[in-house]
Amino acid sequence: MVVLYVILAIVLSACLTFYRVMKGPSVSDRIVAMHAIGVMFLLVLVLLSYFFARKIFIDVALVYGVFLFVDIVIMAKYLRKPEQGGVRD
Amino acid sequence: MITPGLFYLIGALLLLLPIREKMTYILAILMTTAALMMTFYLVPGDRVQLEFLNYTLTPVKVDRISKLTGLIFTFGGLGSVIYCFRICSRANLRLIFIFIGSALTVAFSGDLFTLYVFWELMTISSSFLIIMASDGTKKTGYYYFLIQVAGGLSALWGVFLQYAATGDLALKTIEAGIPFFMIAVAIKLAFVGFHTWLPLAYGKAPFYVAVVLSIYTTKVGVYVMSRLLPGIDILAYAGLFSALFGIGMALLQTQVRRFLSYSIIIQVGYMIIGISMGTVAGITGAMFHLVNHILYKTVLFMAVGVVVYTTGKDDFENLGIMGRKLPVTSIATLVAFLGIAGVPFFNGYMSKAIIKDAVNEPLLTWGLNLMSFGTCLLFLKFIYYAFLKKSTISLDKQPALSMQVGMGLLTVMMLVIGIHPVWLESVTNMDVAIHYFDKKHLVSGIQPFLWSIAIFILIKKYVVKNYEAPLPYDLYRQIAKQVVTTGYQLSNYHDGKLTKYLLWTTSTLIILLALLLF
Amino acid sequence: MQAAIWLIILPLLTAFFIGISKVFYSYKLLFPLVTGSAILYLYLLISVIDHSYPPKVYSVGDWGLLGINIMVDPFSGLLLLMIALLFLPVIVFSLKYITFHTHNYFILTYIMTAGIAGMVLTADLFNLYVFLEVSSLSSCALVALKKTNKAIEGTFKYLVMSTLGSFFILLATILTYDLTGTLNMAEISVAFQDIPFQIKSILMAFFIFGYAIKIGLIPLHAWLPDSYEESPIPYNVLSSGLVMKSAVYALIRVLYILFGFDFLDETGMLQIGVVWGVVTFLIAHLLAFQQSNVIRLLAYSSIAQIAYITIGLFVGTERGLIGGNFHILNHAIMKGTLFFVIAIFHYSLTAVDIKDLKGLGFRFPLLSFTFVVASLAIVGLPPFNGFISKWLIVEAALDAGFIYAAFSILVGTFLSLTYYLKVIVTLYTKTDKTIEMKEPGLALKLPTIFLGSLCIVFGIAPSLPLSLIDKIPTFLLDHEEYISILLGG
Amino acid sequence: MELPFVVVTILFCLGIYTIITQKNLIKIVLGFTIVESSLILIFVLVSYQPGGTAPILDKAYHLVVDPIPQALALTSIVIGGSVTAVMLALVIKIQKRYRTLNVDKLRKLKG
Amino acid sequence: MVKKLYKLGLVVSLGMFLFVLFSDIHNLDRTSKNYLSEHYISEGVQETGAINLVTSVLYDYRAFDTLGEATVLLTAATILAFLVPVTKADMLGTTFTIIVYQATKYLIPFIAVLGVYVIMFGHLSPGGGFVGGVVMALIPILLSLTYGIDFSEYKLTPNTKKVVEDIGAIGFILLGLLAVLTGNNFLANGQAGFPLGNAGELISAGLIPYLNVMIGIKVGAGLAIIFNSLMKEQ
Amino acid sequence: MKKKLLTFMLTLGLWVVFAGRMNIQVMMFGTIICSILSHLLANSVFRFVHLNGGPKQIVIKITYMFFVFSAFLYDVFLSAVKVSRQAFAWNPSFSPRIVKLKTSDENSSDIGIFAHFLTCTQGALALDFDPLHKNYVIHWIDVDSDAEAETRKALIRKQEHLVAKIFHSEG
Amino acid sequence: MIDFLPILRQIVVYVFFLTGSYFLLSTAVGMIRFPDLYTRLHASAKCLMAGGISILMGCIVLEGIGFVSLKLIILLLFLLITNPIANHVIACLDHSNTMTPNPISKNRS
Repeated sequence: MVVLYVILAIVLSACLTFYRVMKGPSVSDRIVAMHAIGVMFLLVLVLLSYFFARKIFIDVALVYGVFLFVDIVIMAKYLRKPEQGGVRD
Repeated sequence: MITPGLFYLIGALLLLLPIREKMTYILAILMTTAALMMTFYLVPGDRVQLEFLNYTLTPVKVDRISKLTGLIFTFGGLGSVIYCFRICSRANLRLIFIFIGSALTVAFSGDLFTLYVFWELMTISSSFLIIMASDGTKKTGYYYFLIQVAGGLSALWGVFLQYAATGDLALKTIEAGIPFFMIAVAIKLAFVGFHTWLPLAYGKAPFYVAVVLSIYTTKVGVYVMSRLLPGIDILAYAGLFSALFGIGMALLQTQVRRFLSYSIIIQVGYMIIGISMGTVAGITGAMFHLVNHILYKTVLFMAVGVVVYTTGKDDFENLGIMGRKLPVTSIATLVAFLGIAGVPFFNGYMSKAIIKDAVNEPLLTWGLNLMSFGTCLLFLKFIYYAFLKKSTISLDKQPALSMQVGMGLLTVMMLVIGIHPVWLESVTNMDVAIHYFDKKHLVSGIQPFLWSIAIFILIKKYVVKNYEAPLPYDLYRQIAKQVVTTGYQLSNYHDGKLTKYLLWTTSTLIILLALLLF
Repeated sequence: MQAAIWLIILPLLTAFFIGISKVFYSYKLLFPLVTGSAILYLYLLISVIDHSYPPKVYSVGDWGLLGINIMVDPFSGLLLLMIALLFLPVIVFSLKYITFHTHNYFILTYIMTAGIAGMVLTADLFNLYVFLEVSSLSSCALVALKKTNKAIEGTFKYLVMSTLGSFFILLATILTYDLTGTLNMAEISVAFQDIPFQIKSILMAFFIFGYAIKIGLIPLHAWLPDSYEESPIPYNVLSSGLVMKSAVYALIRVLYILFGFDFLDETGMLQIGVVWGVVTFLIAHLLAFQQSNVIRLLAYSSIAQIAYITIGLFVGTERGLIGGNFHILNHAIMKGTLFFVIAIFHYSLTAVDIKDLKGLGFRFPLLSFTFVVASLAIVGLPPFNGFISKWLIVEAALDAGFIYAAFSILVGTFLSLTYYLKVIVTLYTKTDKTIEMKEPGLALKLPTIFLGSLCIVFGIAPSLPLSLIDKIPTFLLDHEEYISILLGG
Repeated sequence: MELPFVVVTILFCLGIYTIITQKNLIKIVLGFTIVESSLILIFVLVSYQPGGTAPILDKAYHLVVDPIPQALALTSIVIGGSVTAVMLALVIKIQKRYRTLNVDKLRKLKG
Repeated sequence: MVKKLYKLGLVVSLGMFLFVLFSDIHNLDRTSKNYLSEHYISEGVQETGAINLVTSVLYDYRAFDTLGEATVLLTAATILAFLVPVTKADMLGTTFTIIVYQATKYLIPFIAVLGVYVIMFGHLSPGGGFVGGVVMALIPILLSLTYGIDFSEYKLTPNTKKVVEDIGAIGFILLGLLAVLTGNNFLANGQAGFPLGNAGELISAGLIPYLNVMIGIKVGAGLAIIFNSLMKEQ
Repeated sequence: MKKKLLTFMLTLGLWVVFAGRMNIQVMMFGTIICSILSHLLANSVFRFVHLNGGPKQIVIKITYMFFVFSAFLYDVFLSAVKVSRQAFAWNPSFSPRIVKLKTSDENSSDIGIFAHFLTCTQGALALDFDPLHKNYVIHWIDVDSDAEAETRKALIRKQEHLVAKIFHSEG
Repeated sequence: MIDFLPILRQIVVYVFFLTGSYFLLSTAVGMIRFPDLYTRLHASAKCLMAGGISILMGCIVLEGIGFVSLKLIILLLFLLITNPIANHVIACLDHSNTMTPNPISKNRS
């Protein structure tokens, strides 16, 4: 049951990281934190596949990883500071 | 066996064909004559039944009253169509055909459904006659249409109530929803209070339209009233009141056609009184009066039409041309005047006598006398302007031959009926058992006429004076204004704000949930 | 019954092929593809309508009750009849009328038709939602086709409102599945008999709310005139004729089949429906009188007519259902004619305001006559078709004891005359202005006159459509028979 | 089992509240996505069974969750996504034409 | 203020109704109602040949829904395609450095293979046409994001995407019509005699993989059109 | 052709790994799909990669890449430990600075790859790249003095040469 | 010897998981405690990466030799490629923003 504890640890760190998402003074901070959380949940997905003994979760993790990356790229492309014509935070 | 109205409707369809002008006249005369012949040979008691939706309808049902009405309608149709086919456009002729055809169908209808359908068809066709005539009549047509449809809808509601109460659509004395039928008939009859459309429509519309309308619109109302609402006492007094009101209003008019239209209100008063008696004699008198009234009022309208046609206006002053330049018209006018005044040996005398006989209440008898007297007085004014007063109006153009032929046809008919009134009875097998030309009737018939001449000479300057037409207070317009204002406010709520709309939506959801749950 | 599934596939296939032909053959293939498919579609429709009684079930994918079923019964037959009457005229009309984004217009029109056919035919609750979305999204797209400011704004309002409605329909659908464990309407209906009153009534409220938005009952109507105003007018024919009607269809299907007539009676939904209808058409008539834009006027009139239909369908008697269904058909025809005539005026001299129509009655005598006929029919004057259906509705309302509703319908008739007459009078007002105009060809006139003549034909011989409509109430008032057929097939 | 329903209810109402109170067009669209996601959550809740596993039967499982709501959820996700995309496109168009994102400025159509 | 309170009240009462509904549903004791899902779970693999029951529901039992859903997506793509202006205007955004370009370039084969895998193994693993299509759509999306719209539309012209989307939709219908050719109902799979194969193998489950492919390319092209159209707006 | 073959091998490998099984069906489909993919993608993916040299060199290169990769992993851990020490320290002392670093790499693939190395190791972070002057903008988290910065830079140069060898034929 | 191998594997797995958890936790702490964006990016880039690698390695060891491990390796490679890029993209965004001289923004912030 080591997997469960690891999952719990990761979830704990994700929760801690969420603080930065809530507080983050700038958009970039939030994006970084979100990305970190995303990666953590990706790892959780991988670990869950062992916890439930279902290998299909790894496929999910792969697709999720791709989406995570594209999300970050999209956010980075379009979130700018207000004075540069971006959307206000 | 078909209803004679079908001839007219088919005629209207045939007029759609691209045929030459002359063919049109032949067609028109052919169809109208055929309808007249058809009506003449109809046998009372015939009926046609038809399955429609899940009712059994009787679109054609002949009895004596309807035959009489049908005869005069077809005859008036013949006269008026001949009168106007030269001067109106093809489209208008078509509408006139539809109008006459539906009026005839109403006269022969044996159930409420057919009656309503063709009643509305009359409304539609006549409204379009008015609307399409010229730019000045748009508002009149609008008003006319709305009022007539209101009447029609009232009748429809009455029909529904009647159907719900009896489960039957047969045309018989109404048992349920009487007030609604009353309103419907009252609007058609131009009862006082519901009369606002009449002077407007007849005064503004082109003269040939007024001629056609004057034959059918109110008369169909009378016919339907005799069918559905006979013998309601209170209506007699209402009719009397309506007639007296008509006299008063007619005196104030400066336009001949408005004047004539108010006089229709007076004449309709006779018929209402006759029908309201509820006796056979009363109804028969009313129907005979309907016949006579159609004849002379149509002739009068036609005469005025000729004046309008030749001079362009229909002020009283313009009537002066009649006595000098238009001999046929003059004769016809004189005959019609004597008829409407109820002078013996002219047609109006006969029916007035019957109605007077049928009435047995002193108040109403006096009222009838007063009405006769008033009518004479009014038409003396007409005669005065037409023949006695000097005038300098000149003739623009000669009246068309067809107009004079149509007018002459009706005048001859008037003379025939006036001299030999029993003929009318024998044609329709309606025996009234009355001696027209005995002393009592002659005296009572001639009396108001003579009195009125005397009075007219006395108070001539008040009668022939040109009054300022009083500003009519129209309740319906006020109501309409209120409704439109409400609509405007409602429309202002739709100011394009999506948030508002969404709020309405959500509120509706909550209300719906609450209603369904509790 | 193989033809029934083709009713949905054929428009889709046509739409997709138009999409391909747009890229490779630009305009060459458009005309044969569109008209050929429309004619074929007409043939299919007629053959399906012909076999709509007794009802037949077609199982997509041969799964029986496990999968999705398609069912043709007289009620859907009526809607299919409407598609048959409207679709080919609209296509013929649009080929001449639409000059911009032609391909997109036809793609979306065909998809919309497929969606409507799907909604009409399906006997599966979720499938109904899917096809509802297909039809409403494509109709949104058609609204935006002109890309003017007003069009975009109207589309946005339409989309927001209709999506809000869809959410509630979806919510109710999910919960229905949760409660019954199936999506087949017949099985749901059987399973619903054990569900407590409270749950059922809340679900019903959601369904009604969702569909009422698409129908446009006041006060959920606000999107409707906005979306009509700037959309291509031939689309409005389909929109008022089919899109709104399919929502009515779905609502009635859901209420009468899923919940059953007894439940409607028990909750008082019938009363609510009738009162709602009365309020709707009275207000809609008042609003319509205020409009200066003919299309908006017609849109408000559509709302009012839909309210008549609602009353007819919620009266809850056989006659009421017949009247309501007949009015569904009639309204489609009449409103189609009116929109066509306005479209021709718009095509010839870009006239959409009432004051622009001045004097057109003398320029286009036949078209104006058609307009007059259709407007008198929609007002409900005899001897046109609108009168017959209103007669039936009023009679049914009176029979069932909704005296106020019956009386209000007559009042509404009067009110509707006020504004239609306004337009007609303007049409026949002479004007001195010389107007430059394009001559409308036969392709524009023919559909208009066809629909206009139907107004008269159905008024004089109402037994033609009524022979189909008479069979509808059997399957709605008593849903047992429908259920047994669906379960058995 | 009560708690998820409370969450879903709150989410749903939050979405509706966003839709009816916000003036910013984009926020309205966001409200729609919130409602959408709450509906998907309901799908998930409907299909959920305690102890069930995903309905991919590569070997025999004791308890499998209901696959139908999942399929339906997929369908409704796609539909919702399409609707959102169209809405956003319209918002962009509106922003370009009207130079504002305020709903109440969209008042060319009224009456 | 009153208005705001009113709105709040509306929403709260809606929430109350919803809560009442949910708690009612929850308190309802349901006894063996879900025969449909039980049947799917117990018989689905034999009947459709697909291990992934969601796929078997989506592409076999309720494939008709999928058709409608694909149509919705196509409609959305069509709308967005005609809503965009004729002149292309790239939405102002951060331009990336060469580092991102390189990484994107190397990711493309990976994403492509992943997408194909998800599509092709839709009946064996989680995923299927829709997810796979979305993954495939990421390729043009990434291209547009990093290299710009012009490059992306040079590589894959909108017309190409449109045609691919239409072909996907048509292919779906034609595959459904294959069953009609054999005399069965539309979209029939096992019943129409298509070989279901052994559950768990790549070539199994009759038509399902091919339907998956069709939906996959349709969704991919559709999403790419939608995304590019949204990006083109300015 | 070589590029296509390389892409084909790569994608086929990926496909097989994804499929999670090796049988005739998978291989057949994989061949079809991967040949299509490689046909479509090869030229755009490996545009700037020079592939000259025989199979032997390729084998050598792969081994080399493996070593670089292991070193890279080791570096990642090393720098992660450093950063995590900062994170858990009571009084974390930062001396961040932004430095420009000129690179000698011509190949854009090298530049891309090296940015990864920068970001993942040595407490550095590739902030930006100036394509005109071929300057990386680097952020360091704990550099106290200029001298240390210079030593760090020297270290980075070393790594840069390591990376540059991957895509060059010298091996 | 035969018993030793699974135990060794178990130990390796434990070690990997432990280090992974540690790094991930340090990422979270770093995220919270670090003063500015760039330092946080360091945490995100290095600690997260190390944590991810550790856990995935642990999983690979736990799985043993097979296709699933290959899949995990590919996932690992993917993370290795994308994570630095993601960080770089964010940093680049912020860097180019701050480099543009804009006194008004400074006053505002």
